[in-house]
Amino acid sequence: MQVHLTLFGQLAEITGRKEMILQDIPDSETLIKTLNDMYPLLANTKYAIALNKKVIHENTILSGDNNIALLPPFSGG
Amino acid sequence: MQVHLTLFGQLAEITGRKEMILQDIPDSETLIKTLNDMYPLLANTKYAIALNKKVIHENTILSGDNNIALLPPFSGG
Amino acid sequence: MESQVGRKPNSMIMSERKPKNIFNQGAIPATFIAESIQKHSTQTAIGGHSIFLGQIRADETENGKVRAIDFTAYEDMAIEKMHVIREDIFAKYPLTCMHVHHSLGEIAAGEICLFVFTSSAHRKAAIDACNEIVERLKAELPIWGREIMSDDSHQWKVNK
Amino acid sequence: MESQVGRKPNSMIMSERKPKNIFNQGAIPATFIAESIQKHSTQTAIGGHSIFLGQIRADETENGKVRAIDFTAYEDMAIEKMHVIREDIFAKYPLTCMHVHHSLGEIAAGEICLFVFTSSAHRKAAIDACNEIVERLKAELPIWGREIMSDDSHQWKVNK
Repeated sequence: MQVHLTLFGQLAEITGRKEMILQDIPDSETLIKTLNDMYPLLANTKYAIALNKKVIHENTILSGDNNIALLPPFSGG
Repeated sequence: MQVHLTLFGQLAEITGRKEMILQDIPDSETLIKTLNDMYPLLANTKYAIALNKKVIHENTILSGDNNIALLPPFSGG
Repeated sequence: MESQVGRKPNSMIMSERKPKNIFNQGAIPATFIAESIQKHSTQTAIGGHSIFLGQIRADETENGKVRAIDFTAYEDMAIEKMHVIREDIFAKYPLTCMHVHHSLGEIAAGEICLFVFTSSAHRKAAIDACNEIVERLKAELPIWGREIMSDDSHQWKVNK
Repeated sequence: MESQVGRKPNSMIMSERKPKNIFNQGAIPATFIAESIQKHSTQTAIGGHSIFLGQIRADETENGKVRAIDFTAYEDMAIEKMHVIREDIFAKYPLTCMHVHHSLGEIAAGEICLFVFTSSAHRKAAIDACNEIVERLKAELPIWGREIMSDDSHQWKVNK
Protein backbone atom coordinates (compact mmCIF):
# COMPACT_ATOMS: atom_id res chain seq x y z
CA MET A 1 0.00 0.00 0.00
CA GLN A 2 1.38 3.40 -1.03
CA VAL A 3 0.61 6.29 1.32
CA HIS A 4 1.07 10.02 1.01
CA LEU A 5 2.23 11.90 4.11
CA THR A 6 2.34 15.55 5.04
CA LEU A 7 4.74 16.58 7.82
CA PHE A 8 4.44 19.73 9.93
CA GLY A 9 6.58 21.80 12.27
CA GLN A 10 9.68 20.16 13.73
CA LEU A 11 8.81 16.87 11.96
CA ALA A 12 9.42 18.53 8.61
CA GLU A 13 12.63 19.95 10.05
CA ILE A 14 13.89 16.58 11.38
CA THR A 15 13.17 14.74 8.15
CA GLY A 16 13.99 17.63 5.85
CA ARG A 17 10.74 16.93 4.00
CA LYS A 18 7.23 18.42 4.08
CA GLU A 19 5.74 15.61 2.02
CA MET A 20 6.62 11.97 1.54
CA ILE A 21 5.31 8.94 -0.35
CA LEU A 22 5.95 5.55 1.28
CA GLN A 23 5.32 2.05 -0.14
CA ASP A 24 4.00 -1.06 1.64
CA ILE A 25 2.32 0.68 4.57
CA PRO A 26 -0.80 -1.31 5.41
CA ASP A 27 -1.55 0.40 8.73
CA SER A 28 -0.49 3.20 11.07
CA GLU A 29 1.74 1.00 13.26
CA THR A 30 3.74 -0.02 10.21
CA LEU A 31 3.96 3.65 9.26
CA ILE A 32 5.48 4.58 12.63
CA LYS A 33 8.00 1.70 12.48
CA THR A 34 9.02 2.57 8.95
CA LEU A 35 9.50 6.24 9.84
CA ASN A 36 11.55 5.36 12.93
CA ASP A 37 13.85 3.19 10.80
CA MET A 38 14.28 5.97 8.23
CA TYR A 39 14.64 8.84 10.74
CA PRO A 40 15.83 7.61 14.15
CA LEU A 41 15.32 11.09 15.65
CA LEU A 42 11.56 10.69 15.09
CA ALA A 43 11.47 7.83 17.60
CA ASN A 44 12.15 10.36 20.35
CA THR A 45 9.73 12.97 19.02
CA LYS A 46 6.13 13.24 20.14
CA TYR A 47 3.59 13.48 17.36
CA ALA A 48 0.04 12.55 16.44
CA ILE A 49 -1.17 11.02 13.19
CA ALA A 50 -4.17 12.60 11.48
CA LEU A 51 -6.12 10.53 8.98
CA ASN A 52 -8.34 12.69 6.77
CA LYS A 53 -7.95 15.55 9.27
CA LYS A 54 -8.94 13.47 12.34
CA VAL A 55 -6.35 12.37 14.88
CA ILE A 56 -6.26 8.56 15.22
CA HIS A 57 -5.54 6.96 18.59
CA GLU A 58 -5.27 3.26 17.65
CA ASN A 59 -3.68 1.23 14.94
CA THR A 60 -5.67 1.99 11.79
CA ILE A 61 -5.74 0.40 8.32
CA LEU A 62 -4.49 2.90 5.72
CA SER A 63 -5.43 3.24 2.06
CA GLY A 64 -3.90 5.11 -0.85
CA ASP A 65 -6.77 7.58 -0.76
CA ASN A 66 -5.99 8.62 2.80
CA ASN A 67 -4.81 12.04 3.66
CA ILE A 68 -2.19 11.34 6.31
CA ALA A 69 -0.50 14.05 8.33
CA LEU A 70 2.09 13.94 11.10
CA LEU A 71 1.41 16.58 13.74
CA PRO A 72 3.88 17.65 16.44
CA PRO A 73 2.40 19.07 19.69
CA PHE A 74 0.28 22.15 18.89
CA SER A 75 1.58 25.56 19.85
CA GLY A 76 -0.84 28.08 18.35
CA GLY A 77 -2.28 31.12 20.09
CA MET B 1 -25.95 70.47 63.33
CA GLN B 2 -26.12 71.72 59.75
CA VAL B 3 -25.30 69.14 57.07
CA HIS B 4 -24.68 69.43 53.38
CA LEU B 5 -26.10 66.67 51.17
CA THR B 6 -25.50 65.65 47.57
CA LEU B 7 -28.20 63.56 45.88
CA PHE B 8 -27.65 61.34 42.85
CA GLY B 9 -29.71 59.55 40.21
CA GLN B 10 -33.39 58.99 40.95
CA LEU B 11 -32.97 60.60 44.41
CA ALA B 12 -32.25 63.94 42.75
CA GLU B 13 -35.24 63.29 40.50
CA ILE B 14 -37.61 62.45 43.39
CA THR B 15 -36.58 65.47 45.46
CA GLY B 16 -36.03 67.80 42.52
CA ARG B 17 -32.69 68.78 44.08
CA LYS B 18 -29.08 67.73 43.56
CA GLU B 19 -27.86 69.46 46.74
CA MET B 20 -29.49 70.27 50.03
CA ILE B 21 -28.55 71.87 53.36
CA LEU B 22 -30.43 70.58 56.42
CA GLN B 23 -30.39 71.92 60.01
CA ASP B 24 -30.42 69.97 63.28
CA ILE B 25 -29.17 66.66 61.94
CA PRO B 26 -26.97 65.11 64.65
CA ASP B 27 -26.72 61.64 63.08
CA SER B 28 -27.58 59.55 60.03
CA GLU B 29 -30.79 58.09 61.51
CA THR B 30 -32.13 61.58 62.08
CA LEU B 31 -31.15 62.44 58.52
CA ILE B 32 -33.20 59.52 57.13
CA LYS B 33 -36.24 60.41 59.27
CA THR B 34 -36.05 64.08 58.29
CA LEU B 35 -35.79 63.21 54.58
CA ASN B 36 -38.71 60.78 54.80
CA ASP B 37 -40.86 63.50 56.37
CA MET B 38 -39.90 65.99 53.66
CA TYR B 39 -40.12 63.57 50.71
CA PRO B 40 -42.43 60.64 51.49
CA LEU B 41 -41.46 58.92 48.19
CA LEU B 42 -37.92 58.53 49.57
CA ALA B 43 -39.21 56.18 52.26
CA ASN B 44 -39.92 53.60 49.55
CA THR B 45 -36.66 54.17 47.71
CA LYS B 46 -33.54 52.14 48.33
CA TYR B 47 -30.39 54.16 48.86
CA ALA B 48 -27.08 54.14 50.70
CA ILE B 49 -25.49 57.03 52.59
CA ALA B 50 -21.85 57.86 51.90
CA LEU B 51 -19.92 59.86 54.47
CA ASN B 52 -16.73 61.34 53.03
CA LYS B 53 -17.00 58.93 50.09
CA LYS B 54 -17.41 55.78 52.26
CA VAL B 55 -20.76 54.03 52.58
CA ILE B 56 -21.92 53.85 56.22
CA HIS B 57 -23.86 50.84 57.47
CA GLU B 58 -24.80 51.95 60.99
CA ASN B 59 -26.13 55.07 62.64
CA THR B 60 -23.26 57.58 62.52
CA ILE B 61 -22.69 60.96 64.15
CA LEU B 62 -22.55 63.70 61.52
CA SER B 63 -20.65 66.97 61.56
CA GLY B 64 -20.83 70.12 59.45
CA ASP B 65 -17.54 69.21 57.78
CA ASN B 66 -18.93 65.94 56.48
CA ASN B 67 -19.37 65.27 52.84
CA ILE B 68 -22.70 63.40 52.78
CA ALA B 69 -24.10 61.79 49.63
CA LEU B 70 -27.25 59.78 49.00
CA LEU B 71 -26.62 56.97 46.55
CA PRO B 72 -29.33 54.96 44.79
CA PRO B 73 -28.42 51.40 43.69
CA PHE B 74 -25.48 51.52 41.30
CA SER B 75 -26.05 50.80 37.63
CA GLY B 76 -22.76 51.54 35.88
CA GLY B 77 -21.07 49.39 33.28
CA MET C 1 13.71 45.82 28.95
CA GLU C 2 14.62 47.76 32.08
CA SER C 3 11.56 49.95 31.89
CA GLN C 4 9.36 46.86 31.76
CA VAL C 5 11.03 45.28 34.75
CA GLY C 6 10.54 48.59 36.51
CA ARG C 7 6.82 48.46 35.77
CA LYS C 8 6.25 45.10 37.42
CA PRO C 9 3.92 45.39 40.38
CA ASN C 10 5.50 45.36 43.78
CA SER C 11 4.42 46.89 47.02
CA MET C 12 6.71 49.91 46.76
CA ILE C 13 5.54 50.88 43.31
CA MET C 14 1.91 50.14 44.18
CA SER C 15 1.88 52.54 47.06
CA GLU C 16 3.02 55.26 44.66
CA ARG C 17 0.22 54.74 42.15
CA LYS C 18 -2.16 57.69 42.06
CA PRO C 19 -5.94 57.53 41.45
CA LYS C 20 -6.65 57.84 37.73
CA ASN C 21 -9.70 59.44 36.20
CA ILE C 22 -11.73 56.67 34.58
CA PHE C 23 -14.46 58.91 33.15
CA ASN C 24 -14.87 59.85 29.55
CA GLN C 25 -17.51 62.32 28.35
CA GLY C 26 -19.49 60.54 25.64
CA ALA C 27 -19.12 57.10 24.04
CA ILE C 28 -15.77 55.30 23.80
CA PRO C 29 -14.72 55.24 20.12
CA ALA C 30 -13.33 52.04 18.56
CA THR C 31 -10.33 54.10 17.43
CA PHE C 32 -9.52 54.91 21.07
CA ILE C 33 -9.53 51.17 21.84
CA ALA C 34 -7.22 50.54 18.87
CA GLU C 35 -4.79 53.24 20.04
CA SER C 36 -4.79 51.76 23.52
CA ILE C 37 -3.96 48.29 22.11
CA GLN C 38 -1.30 49.73 19.80
CA LYS C 39 0.49 51.47 22.68
CA HIS C 40 1.20 48.07 24.25
CA SER C 41 3.27 46.81 21.31
CA THR C 42 6.43 48.17 22.94
CA GLN C 43 5.74 46.11 26.07
CA THR C 44 7.21 42.84 24.92
CA ALA C 45 6.79 41.10 28.28
CA ILE C 46 3.04 40.94 27.54
CA GLY C 47 1.69 37.67 26.15
CA GLY C 48 -2.06 38.23 26.49
CA HIS C 49 -4.59 41.05 26.62
CA SER C 50 -8.13 40.67 27.90
CA ILE C 51 -10.72 43.30 26.98
CA PHE C 52 -14.29 43.75 28.09
CA LEU C 53 -16.53 46.26 26.32
CA GLY C 54 -19.98 47.27 27.53
CA GLN C 55 -22.31 48.27 24.71
CA ILE C 56 -25.71 49.99 25.09
CA ARG C 57 -28.55 47.57 24.29
CA ALA C 58 -31.76 48.77 22.63
CA ASP C 59 -33.81 46.77 25.15
CA GLU C 60 -37.55 46.46 24.66
CA THR C 61 -39.00 47.25 28.09
CA GLU C 62 -42.58 47.65 29.33
CA ASN C 63 -41.97 51.41 29.11
CA GLY C 64 -40.76 51.31 25.51
CA LYS C 65 -37.52 50.76 23.60
CA VAL C 66 -34.24 52.08 25.00
CA ARG C 67 -32.52 54.47 22.57
CA ALA C 68 -29.73 55.68 24.90
CA ILE C 69 -28.45 55.61 28.46
CA ASP C 70 -27.47 58.83 30.23
CA PHE C 71 -24.73 58.07 32.77
CA THR C 72 -23.94 60.17 35.82
CA ALA C 73 -21.58 59.38 38.66
CA TYR C 74 -20.36 60.52 42.03
CA GLU C 75 -17.04 61.00 40.28
CA ASP C 76 -14.74 61.64 43.25
CA MET C 77 -15.99 58.61 45.12
CA ALA C 78 -15.96 56.40 42.00
CA ILE C 79 -12.35 57.36 41.19
CA GLU C 80 -11.29 56.73 44.79
CA LYS C 81 -13.09 53.37 44.86
CA MET C 82 -11.64 52.38 41.50
CA HIS C 83 -8.21 53.11 42.90
CA VAL C 84 -8.85 50.63 45.73
CA ILE C 85 -10.02 48.03 43.20
CA ARG C 86 -6.91 48.70 41.07
CA GLU C 87 -4.59 48.18 44.05
CA ASP C 88 -6.43 44.98 45.04
CA ILE C 89 -6.23 43.62 41.49
CA PHE C 90 -2.50 44.40 41.10
CA ALA C 91 -1.85 42.73 44.46
CA LYS C 92 -3.82 39.63 43.44
CA TYR C 93 -2.76 39.12 39.80
CA PRO C 94 0.64 39.44 38.06
CA LEU C 95 -0.57 42.10 35.63
CA THR C 96 1.58 44.27 33.41
CA CYS C 97 -1.14 46.86 32.71
CA MET C 98 -4.71 47.71 33.60
CA HIS C 99 -6.92 50.40 32.04
CA VAL C 100 -10.55 51.27 32.81
CA HIS C 101 -12.73 53.82 31.00
CA HIS C 102 -16.40 54.53 31.67
CA SER C 103 -18.61 56.93 29.75
CA LEU C 104 -20.60 59.81 31.21
CA GLY C 105 -23.48 61.57 29.47
CA GLU C 106 -25.87 60.23 26.89
CA ILE C 107 -24.62 57.11 25.08
CA ALA C 108 -26.74 55.83 22.20
CA ALA C 109 -27.73 52.19 21.67
CA GLY C 110 -24.88 50.39 19.88
CA GLU C 111 -22.18 52.64 21.37
CA ILE C 112 -19.50 51.53 23.83
CA CYS C 113 -19.82 52.84 27.42
CA LEU C 114 -17.26 50.67 29.26
CA PHE C 115 -13.74 49.58 28.32
CA VAL C 116 -11.73 47.37 30.68
CA PHE C 117 -8.29 46.30 29.44
CA THR C 118 -5.79 44.07 31.27
CA SER C 119 -2.46 42.65 30.10
CA SER C 120 -0.12 40.01 31.51
CA ALA C 121 2.70 37.68 30.50
CA HIS C 122 0.41 34.63 30.56
CA ARG C 123 -3.25 34.77 29.66
CA LYS C 124 -4.88 33.55 32.86
CA ALA C 125 -3.99 36.60 34.97
CA ALA C 126 -5.27 39.07 32.36
CA ILE C 127 -8.52 37.14 31.83
CA ASP C 128 -9.31 36.60 35.52
CA ALA C 129 -8.39 40.17 36.45
CA CYS C 130 -10.54 41.62 33.65
CA ASN C 131 -13.58 39.64 34.80
CA GLU C 132 -13.08 40.60 38.42
CA ILE C 133 -12.71 44.30 37.56
CA VAL C 134 -15.97 44.27 35.58
CA GLU C 135 -17.86 42.56 38.42
CA ARG C 136 -16.47 44.86 41.09
CA LEU C 137 -16.95 48.00 38.99
CA LYS C 138 -20.63 47.20 38.45
CA ALA C 139 -21.19 46.40 42.14
CA GLU C 140 -19.05 49.05 43.81
CA LEU C 141 -18.77 52.20 41.70
CA PRO C 142 -21.35 54.96 42.28
CA ILE C 143 -22.48 55.31 38.66
CA TRP C 144 -26.08 55.54 37.49
CA GLY C 145 -27.67 54.93 34.11
CA ARG C 146 -30.90 56.63 33.09
CA GLU C 147 -32.44 54.72 30.20
CA ILE C 148 -33.93 57.06 27.63
CA MET C 149 -36.75 55.59 25.59
CA SER C 150 -37.54 56.24 21.94
CA ASP C 151 -40.43 58.49 23.09
CA ASP C 152 -37.96 60.41 25.35
CA SER C 153 -39.53 59.09 28.55
CA HIS C 154 -37.00 57.51 30.87
CA GLN C 155 -36.44 54.91 33.60
CA TRP C 156 -33.50 54.12 35.84
CA LYS C 157 -31.32 51.21 34.84
CA VAL C 158 -30.97 48.37 37.35
CA ASN C 159 -27.85 46.18 37.36
CA LYS C 160 -28.54 42.47 37.79
CA MET D 1 -34.22 44.49 14.27
CA GLU D 2 -35.31 41.67 11.97
CA SER D 3 -31.82 40.99 10.73
CA GLN D 4 -30.65 40.60 14.32
CA VAL D 5 -33.44 38.20 15.18
CA GLY D 6 -32.46 36.27 12.08
CA ARG D 7 -28.89 36.03 13.34
CA LYS D 8 -29.79 34.46 16.69
CA PRO D 9 -28.35 30.98 17.06
CA ASN D 10 -30.74 28.10 16.62
CA SER D 11 -30.21 24.60 15.38
CA MET D 12 -31.49 25.32 11.88
CA ILE D 13 -29.21 28.25 11.32
CA MET D 14 -26.28 26.49 12.98
CA SER D 15 -26.39 23.58 10.59
CA GLU D 16 -26.10 26.08 7.73
CA ARG D 17 -22.99 27.79 9.07
CA LYS D 18 -19.98 27.17 6.85
CA PRO D 19 -16.38 26.79 8.03
CA LYS D 20 -14.68 30.20 8.03
CA ASN D 21 -11.04 30.85 7.32
CA ILE D 22 -9.44 31.99 10.58
CA PHE D 23 -5.96 32.58 9.17
CA ASN D 24 -4.40 35.91 8.47
CA GLN D 25 -1.02 36.30 6.81
CA GLY D 26 1.07 38.47 9.14
CA ALA D 27 0.26 40.24 12.40
CA ILE D 28 -3.26 41.40 13.31
CA PRO D 29 -3.30 45.23 13.20
CA ALA D 30 -5.02 47.21 15.98
CA THR D 31 -6.98 49.00 13.26
CA PHE D 32 -8.47 45.67 12.15
CA ILE D 33 -9.63 45.07 15.73
CA ALA D 34 -11.17 48.56 15.84
CA GLU D 35 -13.04 47.95 12.57
CA SER D 36 -14.32 44.65 13.88
CA ILE D 37 -15.62 46.35 17.06
CA GLN D 38 -17.13 49.22 15.06
CA LYS D 39 -19.09 46.83 12.82
CA HIS D 40 -21.05 45.63 15.86
CA SER D 41 -22.53 49.05 16.64
CA THR D 42 -25.55 48.24 14.46
CA GLN D 43 -26.23 45.10 16.53
CA THR D 44 -28.15 46.72 19.35
CA ALA D 45 -29.08 43.41 21.01
CA ILE D 46 -25.45 43.18 22.16
CA GLY D 47 -24.66 44.29 25.73
CA GLY D 48 -21.11 42.97 26.13
CA HIS D 49 -18.07 42.10 24.07
CA SER D 50 -15.20 39.97 25.30
CA ILE D 51 -11.89 40.09 23.46
CA PHE D 52 -8.72 38.08 23.91
CA LEU D 53 -5.53 39.12 22.14
CA GLY D 54 -2.39 37.03 22.01
CA GLN D 55 0.79 39.11 21.74
CA ILE D 56 4.30 37.80 20.95
CA ARG D 57 6.53 37.93 24.04
CA ALA D 58 10.26 38.66 23.77
CA ASP D 59 11.00 35.77 26.14
CA GLU D 60 14.53 35.30 27.40
CA THR D 61 15.20 31.58 26.92
CA GLU D 62 18.33 29.44 27.41
CA ASN D 63 18.77 29.68 23.65
CA GLY D 64 18.52 33.46 23.52
CA LYS D 65 15.88 36.15 23.30
CA VAL D 66 12.80 35.61 21.13
CA ARG D 67 12.44 38.31 18.46
CA ALA D 68 9.55 36.74 16.49
CA ILE D 69 7.42 33.63 16.11
CA ASP D 70 6.89 32.06 12.71
CA PHE D 71 3.47 30.35 12.64
CA THR D 72 2.51 27.51 10.32
CA ALA D 73 -0.63 25.41 10.38
CA TYR D 74 -2.35 22.44 8.85
CA GLU D 75 -4.86 24.94 7.58
CA ASP D 76 -7.61 22.65 6.28
CA MET D 77 -7.70 20.63 9.48
CA ALA D 78 -7.52 23.74 11.69
CA ILE D 79 -10.41 25.41 9.87
CA GLU D 80 -12.48 22.24 10.09
CA LYS D 81 -11.69 21.82 13.79
CA MET D 82 -12.42 25.49 14.48
CA HIS D 83 -15.80 24.98 12.85
CA VAL D 84 -16.57 22.18 15.32
CA ILE D 85 -15.50 24.43 18.21
CA ARG D 86 -17.67 27.25 16.84
CA GLU D 87 -20.73 24.99 16.64
CA ASP D 88 -20.10 23.69 20.17
CA ILE D 89 -19.73 27.23 21.54
CA PHE D 90 -22.88 28.53 19.83
CA ALA D 91 -24.80 25.51 21.16
CA LYS D 92 -23.50 26.11 24.69
CA TYR D 93 -23.67 29.91 25.03
CA PRO D 94 -26.30 32.46 23.91
CA LEU D 95 -23.86 34.40 21.72
CA THR D 96 -24.74 37.02 19.14
CA CYS D 97 -21.36 36.89 17.37
CA MET D 98 -18.05 35.09 17.44
CA HIS D 99 -14.89 35.91 15.48
CA VAL D 100 -11.48 34.21 15.55
CA HIS D 101 -8.33 35.30 13.71
CA HIS D 102 -4.89 33.67 13.94
CA SER D 103 -1.74 34.87 12.26
CA LEU D 104 0.48 32.84 9.95
CA GLY D 105 4.06 33.72 9.04
CA GLU D 106 6.61 35.64 11.03
CA ILE D 107 5.13 37.82 13.78
CA ALA D 108 7.51 40.10 15.67
CA ALA D 109 7.63 40.49 19.46
CA GLY D 110 4.98 43.02 20.51
CA GLU D 111 2.66 42.21 17.60
CA ILE D 112 -0.77 40.55 17.89
CA CYS D 113 -1.06 36.96 16.61
CA LEU D 114 -4.48 35.94 17.97
CA PHE D 115 -7.80 37.79 18.15
CA VAL D 116 -10.84 36.10 19.68
CA PHE D 117 -14.00 38.23 19.87
CA THR D 118 -17.37 37.20 21.31
CA SER D 119 -20.54 39.23 21.86
CA SER D 120 -23.76 38.56 23.75
CA ALA D 121 -26.73 40.35 25.31
CA HIS D 122 -25.39 39.81 28.84
CA ARG D 123 -21.71 39.74 29.68
CA LYS D 124 -21.33 36.25 31.18
CA ALA D 125 -21.94 34.36 27.93
CA ALA D 126 -19.43 36.45 25.96
CA ILE D 127 -16.76 36.20 28.69
CA ASP D 128 -17.12 32.45 29.30
CA ALA D 129 -17.30 31.66 25.58
CA CYS D 130 -14.21 33.75 24.82
CA ASN D 131 -12.18 31.93 27.48
CA GLU D 132 -13.33 28.52 26.31
CA ILE D 133 -12.50 29.31 22.68
CA VAL D 134 -8.96 30.39 23.62
CA GLU D 135 -8.37 27.23 25.66
CA ARG D 136 -9.76 24.90 22.98
CA LEU D 137 -7.98 26.71 20.15
CA LYS D 138 -4.60 26.31 21.89
CA ALA D 139 -5.23 22.64 22.69
CA GLU D 140 -6.98 21.47 19.53
CA LEU D 141 -5.88 23.46 16.47
CA PRO D 142 -2.91 22.14 14.48
CA ILE D 143 -0.84 25.32 14.55
CA TRP D 144 2.87 25.52 15.29
CA GLY D 145 5.06 28.38 16.38
CA ARG D 146 8.76 28.47 15.62
CA GLU D 147 10.46 30.95 17.96
CA ILE D 148 13.11 32.95 16.16
CA MET D 149 15.89 34.25 18.37
CA SER D 150 17.73 37.54 18.06
CA ASP D 151 20.71 35.60 16.58
CA ASP D 152 18.32 34.00 14.03
CA SER D 153 18.61 30.54 15.61
CA HIS D 154 15.25 29.00 16.41
CA GLN D 155 13.36 26.63 18.68
CA TRP D 156 9.83 25.23 18.63
CA LYS D 157 7.32 26.88 20.90
CA VAL D 158 5.62 24.66 23.47
CA ASN D 159 2.14 25.54 24.78
CA LYS D 160 1.76 25.08 28.53
